[in-house]
Amino acid sequence: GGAEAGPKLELTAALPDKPADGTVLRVGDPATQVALETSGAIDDLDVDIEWANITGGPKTLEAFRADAIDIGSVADIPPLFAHWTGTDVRIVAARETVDPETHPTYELGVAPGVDVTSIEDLAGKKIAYSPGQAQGALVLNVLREAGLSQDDVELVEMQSVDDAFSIALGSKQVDVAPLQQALVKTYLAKYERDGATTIESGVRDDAWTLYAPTAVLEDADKAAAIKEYVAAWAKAQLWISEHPDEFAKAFYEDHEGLSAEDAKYVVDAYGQYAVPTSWDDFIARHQVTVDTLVEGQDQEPLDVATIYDRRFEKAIADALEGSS
Amino acid sequence: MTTLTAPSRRAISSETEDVRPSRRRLGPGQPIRFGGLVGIVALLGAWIVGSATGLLDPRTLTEPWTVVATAETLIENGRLQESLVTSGVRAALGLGLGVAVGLVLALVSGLSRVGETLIDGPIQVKRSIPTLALIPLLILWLGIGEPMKIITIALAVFVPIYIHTHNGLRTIEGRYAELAETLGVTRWEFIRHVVLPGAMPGFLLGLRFAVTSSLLALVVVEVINATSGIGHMITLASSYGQTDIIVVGLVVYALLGVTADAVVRFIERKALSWRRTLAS
Amino acid sequence: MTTLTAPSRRAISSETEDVRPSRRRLGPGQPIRFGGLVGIVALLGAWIVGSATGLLDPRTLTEPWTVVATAETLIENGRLQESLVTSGVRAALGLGLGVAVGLVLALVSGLSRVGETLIDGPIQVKRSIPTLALIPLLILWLGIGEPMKIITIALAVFVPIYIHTHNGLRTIEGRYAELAETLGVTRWEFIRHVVLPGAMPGFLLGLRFAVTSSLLALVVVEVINATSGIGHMITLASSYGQTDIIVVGLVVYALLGVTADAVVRFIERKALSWRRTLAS
Amino acid sequence: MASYAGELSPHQDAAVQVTDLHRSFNKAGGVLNGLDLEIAPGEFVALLGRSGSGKSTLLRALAGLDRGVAGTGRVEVPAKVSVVFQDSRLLPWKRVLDNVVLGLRAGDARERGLQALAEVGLDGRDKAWPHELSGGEQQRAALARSLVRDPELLLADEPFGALDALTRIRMHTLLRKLCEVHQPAVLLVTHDVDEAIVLADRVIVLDGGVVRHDARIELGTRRSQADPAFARLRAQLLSELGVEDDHDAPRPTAGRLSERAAS
Amino acid sequence: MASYAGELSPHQDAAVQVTDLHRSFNKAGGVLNGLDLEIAPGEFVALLGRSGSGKSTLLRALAGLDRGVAGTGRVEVPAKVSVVFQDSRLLPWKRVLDNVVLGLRAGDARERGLQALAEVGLDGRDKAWPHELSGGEQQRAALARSLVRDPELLLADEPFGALDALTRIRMHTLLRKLCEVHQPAVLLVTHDVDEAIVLADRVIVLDGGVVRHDARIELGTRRSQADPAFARLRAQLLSELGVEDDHDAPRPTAGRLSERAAS
Ligand SMILES: Nc1ncnc2c1ncn2[C@@H]1O[C@H](COP(=O)(O)OP(=O)(O)OP(=O)(O)O)[C@@H](O)[C@H]1O
Ligand SMILES: Nc1ncnc2c1ncn2[C@@H]1O[C@H](COP(=O)(O)OP(=O)(O)OP(=O)(O)O)[C@@H](O)[C@H]1O
Ligand SMILES: [Mg+2]
Ligand SMILES: [Mg+2]
Repeated sequence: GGAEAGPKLELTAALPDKPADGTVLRVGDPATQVALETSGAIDDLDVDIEWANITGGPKTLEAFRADAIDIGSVADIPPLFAHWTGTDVRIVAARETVDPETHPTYELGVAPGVDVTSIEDLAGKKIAYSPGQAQGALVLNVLREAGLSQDDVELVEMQSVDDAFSIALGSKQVDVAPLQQALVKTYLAKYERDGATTIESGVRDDAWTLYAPTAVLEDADKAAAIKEYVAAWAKAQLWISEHPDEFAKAFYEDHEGLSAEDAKYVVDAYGQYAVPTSWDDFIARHQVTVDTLVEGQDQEPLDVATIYDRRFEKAIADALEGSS
Repeated sequence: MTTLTAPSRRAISSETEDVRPSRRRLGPGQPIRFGGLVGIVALLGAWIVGSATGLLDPRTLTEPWTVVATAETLIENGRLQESLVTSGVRAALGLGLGVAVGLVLALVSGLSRVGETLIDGPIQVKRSIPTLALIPLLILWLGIGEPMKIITIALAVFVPIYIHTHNGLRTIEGRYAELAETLGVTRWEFIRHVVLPGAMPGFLLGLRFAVTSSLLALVVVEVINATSGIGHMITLASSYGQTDIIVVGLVVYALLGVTADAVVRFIERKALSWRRTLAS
Repeated sequence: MTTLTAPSRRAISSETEDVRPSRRRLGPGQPIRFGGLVGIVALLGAWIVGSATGLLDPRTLTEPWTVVATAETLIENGRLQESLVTSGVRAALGLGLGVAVGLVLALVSGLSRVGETLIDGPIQVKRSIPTLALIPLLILWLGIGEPMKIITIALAVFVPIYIHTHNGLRTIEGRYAELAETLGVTRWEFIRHVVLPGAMPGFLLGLRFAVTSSLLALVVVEVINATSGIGHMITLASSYGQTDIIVVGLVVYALLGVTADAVVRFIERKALSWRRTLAS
Repeated sequence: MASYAGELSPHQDAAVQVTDLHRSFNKAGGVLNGLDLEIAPGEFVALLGRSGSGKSTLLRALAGLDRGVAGTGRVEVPAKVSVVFQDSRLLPWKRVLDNVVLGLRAGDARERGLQALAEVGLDGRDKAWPHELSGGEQQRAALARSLVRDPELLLADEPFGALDALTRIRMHTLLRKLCEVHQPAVLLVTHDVDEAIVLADRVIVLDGGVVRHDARIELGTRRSQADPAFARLRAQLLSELGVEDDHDAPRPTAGRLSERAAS
Repeated sequence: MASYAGELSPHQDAAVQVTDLHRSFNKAGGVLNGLDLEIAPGEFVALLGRSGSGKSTLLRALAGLDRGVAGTGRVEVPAKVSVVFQDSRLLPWKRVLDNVVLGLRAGDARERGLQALAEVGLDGRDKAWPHELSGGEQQRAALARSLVRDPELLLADEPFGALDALTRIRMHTLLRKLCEVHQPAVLLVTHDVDEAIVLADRVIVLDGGVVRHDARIELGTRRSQADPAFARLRAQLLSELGVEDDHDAPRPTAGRLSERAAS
């Protein structure tokens, strides 16, 4: 658990300006941590932060439930599953890619010797499908875009643990599987000469969020601290976009252990980030994904706007406008 | 010179008097009937009480009644039975294969130093490496179908069988080998009558680990291209964060594990009834 | 009536003649010096040859020379050493804690039936449940810092120590307990002079498994809030598909595992030199 | 012997008091069937009996080591009982001296242990492992272990079975010396009738699960086989054991076997 | 015995031929120091010697069971050797009959095993576990196991040590009968000088690692202790073993111990 709780705050009440002294915010967001440290912006931060090297849906959710962190950094799918499985969370920050068509987070890997050049060719193919993961949602989104139903393809259920999809493609166990940019390069490096390719998925997959348990947001001090943090976070995302080489070195090379070349590749592939000051479009796109999941996975219908805490939308907008 | 005393004196004692010198008992004494269940019932009690009093957060560890309800749902829609059957078949096949391979390797390596030099090192290497890390290789060589799953389970199973049988065999008292040599038995008779029974305690201990390993390996293999199975059920539920289903899976694991262990220990008691140990 | 034959006859034989009845050897015979390395060297050789001839696709299993080069890079930038130290400390602390707890529980449960009824069941439950599935609970109770990691390792370690020591203890020959009872030793003397040495073979076998378990558990615990460590290095590398780093990690695992195993077996040979077994 | 408390002594004085002892290992039949036995403090009793007649079973009952065995009866023994088992039962993981002094809580335990080893002819072997001893040496080490602890009751199950004649005589002398000094009650199982007569105050024969024969020996302190009384007693005991004329069996030639001895 | 091939027979005929045998367990000193021994086919040799004199070591050398022991020398034995170990060494996980017939490849193995068990007085115990047998019963089971396999050389290490007088006589008779029929060479370790004289064609005494004494026994087939020649031989062997006047040690009274016997 964290330090003793601050005063209770209604979710509708205005965010307090300053957290009480001694408030510690526990953050699972290593990339932002590195960006803040490298840019030096961390010195301007007024709140005490305890960093945890935790990312990804399942791990942050686990940590929320164990009250080990206050805020996590994930794509747009984990908050949905957190909600559907009974952990009350709110999205407190949103990020997208400036040029999502040319800088997708995922591409569809195509196994050597399989003839798929566009998503329409997916009909009848074996597709790796990991329900519950962002990759799984992506597959459903792609099928929707391609006008195919789940019955038109063969979904092979397997979890995308580490490079499992890349291996499954390389050994031709599946025809198509979504691959994160970080894996696209190694996949092609290994199997391109056998005829492996990747195609663009044609759907947007660039949504990125910060989310926090509602209980944390109901703590006035923590809420104030998060308000500070999302502001710094927003600036850090922009700093990343503006300093790709420094970020590549500091994060992907030093922190994640990639080679300089791979680090640069990954940063380039993800492109520049934008932090929207209005979330309307972001939420609308998110709702489409939700509806796809509701239909494709029998989830309970959800008005996704209800899990956004839009008080932070304003806080971010204020911070970005104030600085620019 | 010699006085004979007739052995006639007979004490006035009730028919069933049974007075024995009271000597401090150092061994554990007689087994308590169904004693093994006490601890498990206590554990269950703690869970129920913890959940009822709110000491255990239901988001972390689902309450027992929710687990029962979830289990009922899973049984109604047939998922649990289906998973059990699928996983059961996989685990059994993997176990059978692993036990057979482990046993043969242990015999070869245990009875010949040449066999040992070749076999033992690679097995130590194998067991130092996380099974998870072997999966990519296994997928490449065996695909993502059932054979890969069964062989992966077998790979997890054969290690404890090998190590325990090898160790059990090597620690058979040397005097029994001497005896066998003077009786002029053939190598096969030696294996059958001396080595196998002598290594049996070790083998059975290994089997206790092997059975659990076969179940645990399900979690690893059923991540890949599985549509049912206990491991698949748990993995899927954990990626959705469905704690209640996970806990149902774990309860099933606990039941299977404890039952299998009890079965092996029962076999142990029967097969090793010739032993006179602290336990008997 | 009686003929005495002086024991005088002395055959004309060279000083060092040593003719013994040739009897088929049924045991494994003398250990081969450094024999344990042969299999490992063979494995290494197969890897080198396989890679050189292209039989092993480098995309599946990185070539040895690439692994060496990658290892050199990792050593140059200090990541490997740092990981080794971090993981080494974690594994050692977890191992120490787990061994101590396992030993105490095994003694309590092995020497008293009441202790057994309470302890044995829950431990069987624990070992039927995948460690991965316990992590959420452990995070809840212990947070995501070092204590959680060390205790998780200890939890993986204490099971084989407990089971093997308990089993070793229970299979001490009953006649030695009888002897101790007639010698009027105290309970503590009984534990020290009979139980511990008698259960030592079992304990040491358990230790062989415990050491490997402590290393394997690193992969599981170093997924959570770790910034260095061998397990962390492997997990991170696999999320980016860096096969060469993974293989470096696995080679380190193999080295650590085989070395630790050899150390325990060396201790075994020394500590159990009183045994006369098939192996000696 | 001076310490013998008189015949048919009241139970209160007895070191060992066994009443109506039954023991059986299976339903087929009992091994001990209502055995009564009384041993006075300081009395040396030799126990004879056929192989399988229940001698070890009786000793284990006296030592309180037969918890699992079905049976009834009353067994009363002193607190300090020392047992020499039929197998010498040295802990294989302890060196000889450590075996001898195991559980001995005297300050000079090791010295006493070394002295006991010297007395049984094992000086210099204190650091040997049990498996490095010959059969007879193991038996003597077990004897030393029993003797260092001054028991009130010594139960010895064929302690001299694996010893040659000379060593055996030495052990007899040692045992008698120690008995003289510490006055324990002794129940000694032996197959050697001569040994029984030489050592004991009383010889009992176990047969059919009861004490079939109970003979006080009154030959004085110097007992010689040459003494005709010795020979008579010997013949009597042997006949109790079923041997009419020992060491006189004819050497059979093929086809003509001694019917009597083989029966 | 008729089959004895004559004294100082050429080596070629010998069943056992041991030349200049050395064995030592540590640098301190050898257990066997240049021992020579020859046993003719069908000859029955009894081996006497002090406890720890190397009797079992010699037997193990003859049985080829001392691979790890340092030493030199030449040992020649027949192919079919049967050993009765000093411990009875029954496999604890096999019932008695299975122990007896282990490795026996005759078609009627089990019948022969049952018969052998009956002969050693263990009828009906064929399904017992070894730990359910008394010490003497275990020894007899081990004897039965050796006897069912008609060896050319029988090496027996105190096979009758735990037997009472009557059972012992029965086993003597049985052993002699079987020797008469199958004519194996026998080397029997015993501590009982009488037993040696009654059973053997030749008695040897092991001392200082060599055969110190080698006595052919020519008392005919009927050997009685009453025979003065028997008594002479007995006294002679006992004196070889260091016993001047057996079973005549004085019973010590406290403080006055027999110096001679205790030395
Ligand atoms: N644990 C047991 N289970 C079954 N039967 C047993 C057991 N222990 C002993 N017996 C039987 O009980 C009888 C008496 O055994 P005990 O060991 O007392 O004989 P003993 O007089 O000591 O014989 P010996 O002189 O051969 O040692 C024997 O027939 C033996 O087979
Ligand atoms: N494995 C061993 N290591 C060291 N010393 C040994 C070993 N085996 C025997 N000895 C020693 O060698 C000597 C001869 O032993 P052996 O067993 O041959 O005696 P033995 O004549 O059979 O005696 P016993 O009549 O007591 O059985 C003894 O002093 C014994 O302690
Ligand atoms: Mg007995
Ligand atoms: Mg011997």
